[in-house]
Amino acid sequence: MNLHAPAAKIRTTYREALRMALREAMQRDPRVFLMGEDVGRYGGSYAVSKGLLEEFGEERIRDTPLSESAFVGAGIGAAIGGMRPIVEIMTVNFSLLALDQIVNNAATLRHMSGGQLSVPVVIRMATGGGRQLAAQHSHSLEGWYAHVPGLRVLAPATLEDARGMLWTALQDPDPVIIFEHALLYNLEGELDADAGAVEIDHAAVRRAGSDITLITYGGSLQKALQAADQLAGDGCSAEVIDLRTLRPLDTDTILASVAKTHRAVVIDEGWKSVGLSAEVSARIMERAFYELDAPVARICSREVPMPYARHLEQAALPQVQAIVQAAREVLHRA
Amino acid sequence: MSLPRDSAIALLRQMIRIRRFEEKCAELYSAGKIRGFLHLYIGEEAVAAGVMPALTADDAVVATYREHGHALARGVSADSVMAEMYGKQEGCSHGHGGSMHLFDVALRFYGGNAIVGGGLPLAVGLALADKMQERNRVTACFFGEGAVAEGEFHECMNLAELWKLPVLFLCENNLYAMGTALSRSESDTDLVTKAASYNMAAATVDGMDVEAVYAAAQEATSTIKRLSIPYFLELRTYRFRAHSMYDPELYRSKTEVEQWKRHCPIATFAARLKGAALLDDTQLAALEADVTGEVARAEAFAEAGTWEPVEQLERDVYARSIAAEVQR
Amino acid sequence: MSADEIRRVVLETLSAIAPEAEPERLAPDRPLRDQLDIDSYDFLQWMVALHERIGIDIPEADYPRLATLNSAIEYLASHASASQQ
Amino acid sequence: MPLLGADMEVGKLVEWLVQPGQKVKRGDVVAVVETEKGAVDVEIWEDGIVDALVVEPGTTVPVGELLATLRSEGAGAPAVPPPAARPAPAGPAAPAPTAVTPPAAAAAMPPERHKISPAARRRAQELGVDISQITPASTDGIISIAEVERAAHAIVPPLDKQEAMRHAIAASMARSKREIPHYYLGNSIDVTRALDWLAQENQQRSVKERVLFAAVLLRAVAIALKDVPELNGFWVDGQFRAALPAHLGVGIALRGGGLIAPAIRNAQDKSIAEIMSALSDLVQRSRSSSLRSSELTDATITVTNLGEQGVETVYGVIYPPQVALVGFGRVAERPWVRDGTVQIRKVVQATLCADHRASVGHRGALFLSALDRLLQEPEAL
Repeated sequence: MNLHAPAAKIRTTYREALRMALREAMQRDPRVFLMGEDVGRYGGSYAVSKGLLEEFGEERIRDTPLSESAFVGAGIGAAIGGMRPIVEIMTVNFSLLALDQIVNNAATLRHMSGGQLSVPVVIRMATGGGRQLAAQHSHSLEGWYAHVPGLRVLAPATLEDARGMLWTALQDPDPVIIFEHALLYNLEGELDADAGAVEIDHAAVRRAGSDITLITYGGSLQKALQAADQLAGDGCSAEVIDLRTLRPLDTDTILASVAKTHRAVVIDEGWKSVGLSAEVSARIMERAFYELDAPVARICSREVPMPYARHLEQAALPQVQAIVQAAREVLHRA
Repeated sequence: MSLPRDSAIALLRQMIRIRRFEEKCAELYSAGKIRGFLHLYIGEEAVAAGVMPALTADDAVVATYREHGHALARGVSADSVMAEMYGKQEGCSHGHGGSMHLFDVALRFYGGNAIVGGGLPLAVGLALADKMQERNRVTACFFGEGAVAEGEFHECMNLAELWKLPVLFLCENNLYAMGTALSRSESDTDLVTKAASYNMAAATVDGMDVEAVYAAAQEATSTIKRLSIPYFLELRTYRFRAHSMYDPELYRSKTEVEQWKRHCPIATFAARLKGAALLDDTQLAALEADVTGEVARAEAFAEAGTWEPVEQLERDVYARSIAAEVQR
Repeated sequence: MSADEIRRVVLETLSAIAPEAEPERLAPDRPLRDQLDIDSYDFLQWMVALHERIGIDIPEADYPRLATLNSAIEYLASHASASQQ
Repeated sequence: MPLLGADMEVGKLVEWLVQPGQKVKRGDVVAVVETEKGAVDVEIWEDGIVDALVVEPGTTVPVGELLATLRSEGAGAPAVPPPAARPAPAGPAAPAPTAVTPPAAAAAMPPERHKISPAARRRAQELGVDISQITPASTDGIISIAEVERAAHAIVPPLDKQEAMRHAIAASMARSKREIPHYYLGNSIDVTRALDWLAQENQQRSVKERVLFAAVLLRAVAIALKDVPELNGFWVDGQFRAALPAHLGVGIALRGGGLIAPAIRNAQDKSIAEIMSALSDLVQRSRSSSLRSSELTDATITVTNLGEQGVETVYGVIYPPQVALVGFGRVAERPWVRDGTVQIRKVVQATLCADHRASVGHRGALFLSALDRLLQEPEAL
């Protein structure tokens, strides 16, 4: 966060903030280059890299063949070779083809080589459902990646984080995965004109409260904030925590909030079983057990392959009403 | 014999060194000192011994889980490789990697990789970095003919040729991918034709003839550096022992193994040197004694090695010690 | 008003004045002022409460006859029937 | 028996390929062993002469078990020990498995164990609340923090508030003793006429309008102060400041310990009945801790009546910044000489402790005798 005098604000979008971050990184560090499917001539499947090919040329804005394992692996190899690649995997759904390179090479090389190798690569991918793209194109698998030692996993949910996380991630000598929820690209809002790099080690309290803590990340933040508004309506003060980093989890911020409110609901678009929400809940139970006035509730996607039909997809995804209902139950006011 | 005497003797010594080291590993494995998986290079020594001299110190090497010979030929000390086999922290990967993950970044030896084909994208990436930073050097990528069946092989060959990356694809075709003969896994067993489908410069060579391997490797590396293009080199060879310790080798006949043993790269090359009066029995015996001493010292070094304290378990997971936070 | 009802009223009014005490475990024949932490002000409040619940206006002179639980019940039982005639 | 695979623990000897006395050299295959994956050739790593075949074909032995012995070419007895008998497990000795105590059997559930949240259980301990007494009000039958706190409030003022009060009293008492040079005077007063007068008055009044003797005493004090004004006021910044009105601080004991002395304002202008109702109101509100803070600090003098507790004489401590404290003991029947004869009279010990910086004993004595005189004509109060 930039703490100096309040700068002038600009009205922009999450997508624009990402592009600003990309341009800044490319301008500041010649080792930085962008590689991925349709990032160059097509301008990016979510138009994040539109215009960058014209500005930086084909050498540094590289369209790749549809060979996720090869070009993600090549990104990892180039990082070892002294570059600072930004690899864009169109969506987390296609990252399954590159999992071997990410988990068995990127995450593992430092430790397996006895500390000799650094892999300073940043891998960006869109994530999440809600656009009727059906099961194969609507996955939320942040939890898989947050499970792997050796990776850092980020989830920018605000314009400020979209603008500021990339540069800090590029300075990290270890591989960083950045998940951008597909529904956030069009998010509009205000951003400091001189907004820049932000820290990536801590969660953020997006809304202070005293009766209950809503813990979430990425695409679910807006829903958690809307739920908090509704709860305020019937006299319940909800605190909203934006995790920002999914690995490592900023456990201290979570525990400090639960120690204050004594109640927690975790909102995670991934599936509930063996999910990220399970990890957050387990840590609260392990280290704030005596602060709990009710079991931690979890609001996740229903455990089905995401259906195509709109009404089914909306029923499968975590919604504001479900968050509010869960909060009421946790508050013994159902 | 077109080689000067000392470089020929060096090639022979390197092959004997690898052979004796691998035999000692087999012995230590059956004694329980080396655990887990162990893939020996006995029979294929000519490939590593022949290719490495064609690379400069500035070039890079990416190998597979059958990489003891490559590591030794590249210059990783026998001591540190054996200590790594024992899992001691004096090992070249600090005891974290073991037989399949030998690393020495100072020698630009970017390790073994236990996933068939897993190393290819890394090699392509290293070459991409070299190209983008305008460094004229080669990344040599060793893999077995089994990897040819992996999607990664085709993706990498295409990408390397598409972006004209300085990669030397070295396919050690030892006819068996674990328990499956090549003819039962590839529609076209003439692997060098694979390269043609990507318009990639390619050649094939007798992987049992260290002199031929050395010549072919020099041709490949000079072409790469001159034209800044990738190059595919198939080396036909044969492993005399099981895929790993131990498989019952039901997939091939003993007679076939004996036939190939008659082409033993060490025996044939030693005979050729004697024939050219470049080597006599006493010199050969001296070579053997010297190598046996080196291997014995490596074993003693590994035995004397120390275990990494468990408290350092989470070291080297991340550069900064945020790992502790993750576990807390 | 039966003796039991009077007993219940006495105990309820006593516990209202001295909530921390357990009226059920009061010794019936020992003076209440020894068992409960009540001063003359509390006693007066008890009288007011009994007046409201049972409708008897206990004169100061009769205060000693409500010194113990049993004597209080006895006194109230006899006066209650009297006041209802 | 050599280790022949990553997860091999035992092996079955299928057949020997050599006999005792046969010469062997490093690398020769000497036996065949059956593993899960199938039959595997076993090599010898030493040159030598086979000495004795210890294990019979067909037997299964653990890895490292002795299979055969070898002797070097020259010697008779086996010179070269076979490879290490039992391979030391590679890697540091596995830490002794920590004794995994079976999870303590969940404490036998007491029959009517209430479901209670951990935070509520901890809060109950803090407030000394017995959770088995709480019947959960919430629909899901679980005791929450809120219910524990409600239960705690019903019984005793919140601990911390009471704690704070005790703390404040202790501090002011200590200061009083440190700073105020107390002097003490006592006097026995015959209050028979006052009590008789009161009994008659109360006969015509219903329970609600009845007056306690304490109100009579307070009224007498208020009037007596007119004769000795230097007992009614404050010692501030090294000098006495007289208070015109008499706001009488009345010592009220709180349930569960603690004492406060809220003031009956302008007692000098109030009738006994008015003082009684003011007193009743003060006791009521102080016990439900709903006094105004000004009431606690207005008193210009304090009167404490500990007669109830059977105390005869009260030697009190002045509440700073006041300069006097009047104490009354219990009413007791005493032999009393009156008009030359000894009679039984109801007598009370009245005491005065005063700040010698503001008044002198002589003036204090005047106050007590005024008190005595006034109590002999109760109807005039």
